Amino acid sequence: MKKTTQKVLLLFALIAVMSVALCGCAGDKNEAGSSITVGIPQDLEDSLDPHKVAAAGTREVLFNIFDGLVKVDPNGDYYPALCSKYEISDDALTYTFTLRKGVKFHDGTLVTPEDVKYSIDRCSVAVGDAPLVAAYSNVKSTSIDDDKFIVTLNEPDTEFLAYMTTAIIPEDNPEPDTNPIGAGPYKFESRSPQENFVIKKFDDYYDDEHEAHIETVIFKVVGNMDTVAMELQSGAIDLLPRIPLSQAELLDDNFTVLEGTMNLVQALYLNNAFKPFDDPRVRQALCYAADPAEVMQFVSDGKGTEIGSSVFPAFGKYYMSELNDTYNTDIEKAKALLADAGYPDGFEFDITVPSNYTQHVETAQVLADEFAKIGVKANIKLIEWDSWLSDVYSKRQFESTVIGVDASSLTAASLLQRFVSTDSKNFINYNNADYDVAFANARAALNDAEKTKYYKECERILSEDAANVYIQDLPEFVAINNKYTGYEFYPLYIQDMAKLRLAE
Amino acid sequence: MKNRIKNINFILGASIICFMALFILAGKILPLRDPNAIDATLKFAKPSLAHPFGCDNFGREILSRVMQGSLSTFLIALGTVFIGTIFGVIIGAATGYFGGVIDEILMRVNDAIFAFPSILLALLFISLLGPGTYQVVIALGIAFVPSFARIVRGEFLKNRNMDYVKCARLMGASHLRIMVIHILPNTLRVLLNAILIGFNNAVLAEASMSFLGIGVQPPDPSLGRMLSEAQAYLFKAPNYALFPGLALILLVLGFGLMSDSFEK
Amino acid sequence: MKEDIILEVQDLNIEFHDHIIPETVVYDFDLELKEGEIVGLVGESGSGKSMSALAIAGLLSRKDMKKRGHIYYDGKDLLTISRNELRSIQGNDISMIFQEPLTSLNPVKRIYDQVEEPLRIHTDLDKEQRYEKVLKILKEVDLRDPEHVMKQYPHELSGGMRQRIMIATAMIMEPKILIADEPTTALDVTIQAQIVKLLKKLNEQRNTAIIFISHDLSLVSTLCRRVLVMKDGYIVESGPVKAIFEDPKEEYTKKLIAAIPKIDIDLGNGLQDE
Amino acid sequence: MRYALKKFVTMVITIIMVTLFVFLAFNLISGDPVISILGTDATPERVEALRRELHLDDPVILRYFRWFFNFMRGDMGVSYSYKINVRSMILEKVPVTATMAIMAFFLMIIIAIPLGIHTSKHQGSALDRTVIILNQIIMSIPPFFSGILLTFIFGRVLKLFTPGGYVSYQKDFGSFLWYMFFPSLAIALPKATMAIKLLRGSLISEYNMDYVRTAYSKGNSTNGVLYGHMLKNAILPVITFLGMALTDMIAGSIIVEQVFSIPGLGRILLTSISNRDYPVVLAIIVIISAMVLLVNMLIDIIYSLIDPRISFEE
Repeated sequence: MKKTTQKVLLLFALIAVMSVALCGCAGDKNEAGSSITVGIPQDLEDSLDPHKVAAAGTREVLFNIFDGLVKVDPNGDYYPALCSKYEISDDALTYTFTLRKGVKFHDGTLVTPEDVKYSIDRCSVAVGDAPLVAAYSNVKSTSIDDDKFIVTLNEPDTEFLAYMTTAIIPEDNPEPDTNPIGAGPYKFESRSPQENFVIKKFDDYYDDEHEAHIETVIFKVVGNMDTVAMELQSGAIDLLPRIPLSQAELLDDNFTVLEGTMNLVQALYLNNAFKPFDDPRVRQALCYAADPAEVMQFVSDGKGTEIGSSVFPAFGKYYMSELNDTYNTDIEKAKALLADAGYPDGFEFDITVPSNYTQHVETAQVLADEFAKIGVKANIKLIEWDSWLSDVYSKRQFESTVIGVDASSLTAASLLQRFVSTDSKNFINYNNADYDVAFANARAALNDAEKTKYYKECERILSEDAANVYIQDLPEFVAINNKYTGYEFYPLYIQDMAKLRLAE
Repeated sequence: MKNRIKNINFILGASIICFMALFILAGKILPLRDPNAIDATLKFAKPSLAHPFGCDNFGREILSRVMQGSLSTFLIALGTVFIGTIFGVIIGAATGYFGGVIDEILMRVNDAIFAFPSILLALLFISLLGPGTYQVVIALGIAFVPSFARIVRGEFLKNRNMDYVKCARLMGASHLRIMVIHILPNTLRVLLNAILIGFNNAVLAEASMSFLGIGVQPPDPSLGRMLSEAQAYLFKAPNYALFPGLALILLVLGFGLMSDSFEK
Repeated sequence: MKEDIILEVQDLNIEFHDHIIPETVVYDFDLELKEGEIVGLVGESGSGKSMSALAIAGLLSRKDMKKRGHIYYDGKDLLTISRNELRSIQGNDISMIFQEPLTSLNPVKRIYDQVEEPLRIHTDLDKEQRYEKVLKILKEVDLRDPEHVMKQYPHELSGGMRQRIMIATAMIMEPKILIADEPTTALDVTIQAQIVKLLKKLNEQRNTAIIFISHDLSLVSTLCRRVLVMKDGYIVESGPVKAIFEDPKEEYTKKLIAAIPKIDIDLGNGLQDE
Repeated sequence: MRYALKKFVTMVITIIMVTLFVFLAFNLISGDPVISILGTDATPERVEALRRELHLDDPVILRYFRWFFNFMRGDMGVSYSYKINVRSMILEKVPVTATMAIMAFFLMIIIAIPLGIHTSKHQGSALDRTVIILNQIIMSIPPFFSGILLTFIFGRVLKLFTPGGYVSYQKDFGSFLWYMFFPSLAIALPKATMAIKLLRGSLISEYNMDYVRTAYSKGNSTNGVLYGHMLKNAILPVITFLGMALTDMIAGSIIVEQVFSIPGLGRILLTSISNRDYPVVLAIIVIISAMVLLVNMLIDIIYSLIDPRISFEE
């Protein structure tokens, strides 16, 4: 009896050791042609239909698969893509696009004007009483004239070109949600939930100038961003956008860490309908108490760019750096403002923060410490991202929150429309008559100078009225293995893989 | 031979727990920096005389945070075990003693909670009552009920048809009286052991919860939260992970050795 | 050693060491056992009778038990020979049965495996031969339907049957000496009589010497030819059964005999247990 | 056979109860799946349209039964966020978590049994002391932290595996097993230490049982008694512990999958919970609780096979 049990145990040990030794080396990458593994913090838990995409993380990857009539370049200008050229009528009501010939979709079929009309109508024709893409409610009609595609608007809009980057997709794609077919430099290869998302170079891409160079791009979902340095060093990841600073500092010299901006407005957003934030003096007191420089010192090692209103530097002509000095830190003034607003010994409020954004959680902690100096007690409440979306963003059941708001398109409107009192996305319940007037003027203005003047006026109101406690546009660090080069920063949520090349 | 090891464990365990108790108390008495006070100049200060454990990425004093953290982790574990034991005993006693239909139903509920991922339970409470320490205690407490109930049920089943129980019933003692006065004291030893082991698991569960961002809200420290925050700076400031880890290990080691010595 | 003496114990002393202060349990214990002889070892519990029996059977762990004196069996001193040599004797030449039939059998192993075990240790008989031997011994201990009993587990048998299994296991190798440590104490009276009768039968058939340990004098008087009376580790009196019972010399032995309740057991009718 | 049937029925009831719990839980949890599908710039009208389409406004009980009947027909529905058929998505991931659980289970046995036996045989020896102390320390390290330490030691220092270099089992089974060895070790270690302590304790208490003395009296060697007699009795409490340990390991795997970036069921469960992706969460929970209950049933059967005193109709 005793011999058999010992033998059994020995057998176990043998099997384990054999199976472990058998597979010895870790599999090395030997796919045909060049390939690169790009780390992404979250999987594309989203539909792959370009017109229904919800998360910014999905949009930045699908940029490589779909091309629109026009496409944006790294410094925010538009160049003709599926259209060879475009004209905007003087009254900014009609946009005419001359379609390029011989452009192919990933499934080999030709891009026809009907596909273009189908894609644009799909976004603009109202379902229920609102179109798929909000901005398209201004589209009156679309029509095809031989190889020309004409879009006519209800009201004049000089900035409408920005919305013409919408993806053009084939009309007859049976499963747009799961099998994306577009006309971009890369085509969809495969996807495995929570593991990876693979795209391959589209060989007969129409635009040689913006053609892809690297054969295969594997978007790998990173499990734990706080220890990602190990995965980079081990070669499991070659390129990692938005790498936390703590991990970037650990990388050795076969990595380069590029620095850009996250292109979002990070601020302590105050629910203006919640007492005491309905009183501008209380909001201004918080602005005086807050010190963006100290926040940047802790959260991003002093590398962020301070902002004074709801526009970040990538918006060039609209960005007003002078607004940063509206509220230079002044504890006494803050206390005074609080006193005459009826809160001599401060008050208590909650800062609700989505738990998955470490920088926002850290910012909240620094702000809480700063507010303590003027007797204001800020309790930090971490909640899940989905709860934040529904409770804070849509139901507006919150007192204050730290979040970064990005722009869906390169139009100033996409950042400022949110503060119009009647706008559906006005989650801070901001209500200022002058602001509504200024914004309306800006929308109506035809010439660029006038439009910029009114948009700047909106920004000034937000700043002086202390709609929110503005902090920074967070820095973005990108770690890239020196085997690769060519990474470019974009003003919007875009990861352009076509620009990447193998370094010689 | 055997009981010599036993009381060494007991002494060792007890001394570690006293040390930790003193350590936590010191946090309250000594004039230390407020655990949440931020200071840019002290960012990642190395352990020195002025800052025995060094400072974290916010320049906060790790020493006072570990003290405060140990206290909150200890209280959470205590609360969890308390809830787990109370309901565990009630369910365990009822099912073990009466058996029959009650046993069947409660056991199924028990299995259901057992198979139910505790993370989802924690999320449920967080969204119901808002994030915070108490919600974690309730969530973990309920997640711990099944294991206690199972142990108590086993003991009650064993004792139920023992002779002394039959005699007590002969004497006309009510079921409740028998359960509380007769059977319960007999299960105390096993229960005590389960409590100690439960305590360790509670401390570890709290650490995992903090890793997922549920539980003690920042900037207040808990050992679990500090560990999960420290993993990003593992190489740059190993002391940030070392001291909370050490405190966690000592806390669990103390109770582990104690439970060892209670082993029958 | 004289020719028909098979076991000689010379002033055996046993000292316990696992407590802080060492405690002596048996003082200069002497015994000479002839072949086929049945010796009774009598005394209250804690008088050291079990300890000396365990020492003879080699079951006292050598670490925390200091033993002085000698136990000569077949020319070898059991206290000093190597463990392997001792093991070849245990269960083969000297075997033992215990008081608690309930816990003395391994609860998770079948009866057949437990009875067959000495054969597997001490002999190299093949499976069939072993099966035959087990069947034979089980019949000898008056067990009904041995084939069925073999497949059963200890908890499925009565106390009496289990004791018979113990005896079968001990006797399967036809040992020269069988040490019985209060084998009947845990059984009720009728079964006790059957077990004693069985031991007597085995002694006569196989000429196995028996050291019968008990605190029940009436049993000892019916079974043993010679008796040693022990008190607090010392042998206070020893001699033929009749002499000890008719005119006990020591005060302590008198008190013991006076305490025997008067029941006369009729050994004749060989009642089978239910 | 009647026993197996009864056990199966209780298992189904328990799973139904678990899924009911989850349904109720999701109903109370804040966060709305529609918003996480449509995103922040969805207009209220489209939100309403999708709510009706997904029948989210029906009473909970009705939704539950609809889900239950579909589930019974094998239709696990479509994932709200991935828009992929849930069944294919999950069945592809089950082997990942299963391999980890099984590997951890065997690792635990390979580590615990020899060490448990050895330390019980040589009580108080240097090895025994170190194992006890090591046990306590390893038991007190949270799984995510032991994961990180293991990644650092085996990954960066010893370069035995590439941290984060998970290879899917479809592509290269060898390196998949190789990579999975380390997270399994991270889960198995704390449980193995517990098993060592348990086995050692129960072996020591078996020493002074009467049948051990009988075994010795038959001439068995110490090893003979240990392996032949005592191990079978001493292993019983360890087996019940193994059942519970496996459930903890599956929970632990959720955390370790995060640390070793392994796309197993745990990761999908976590992300689906935060996306309020009901069909995926429910499917995974059914699979995990089924796995857990099945194993417990298996453990009961093994237990009654070893210990004859426990009859089947217990």
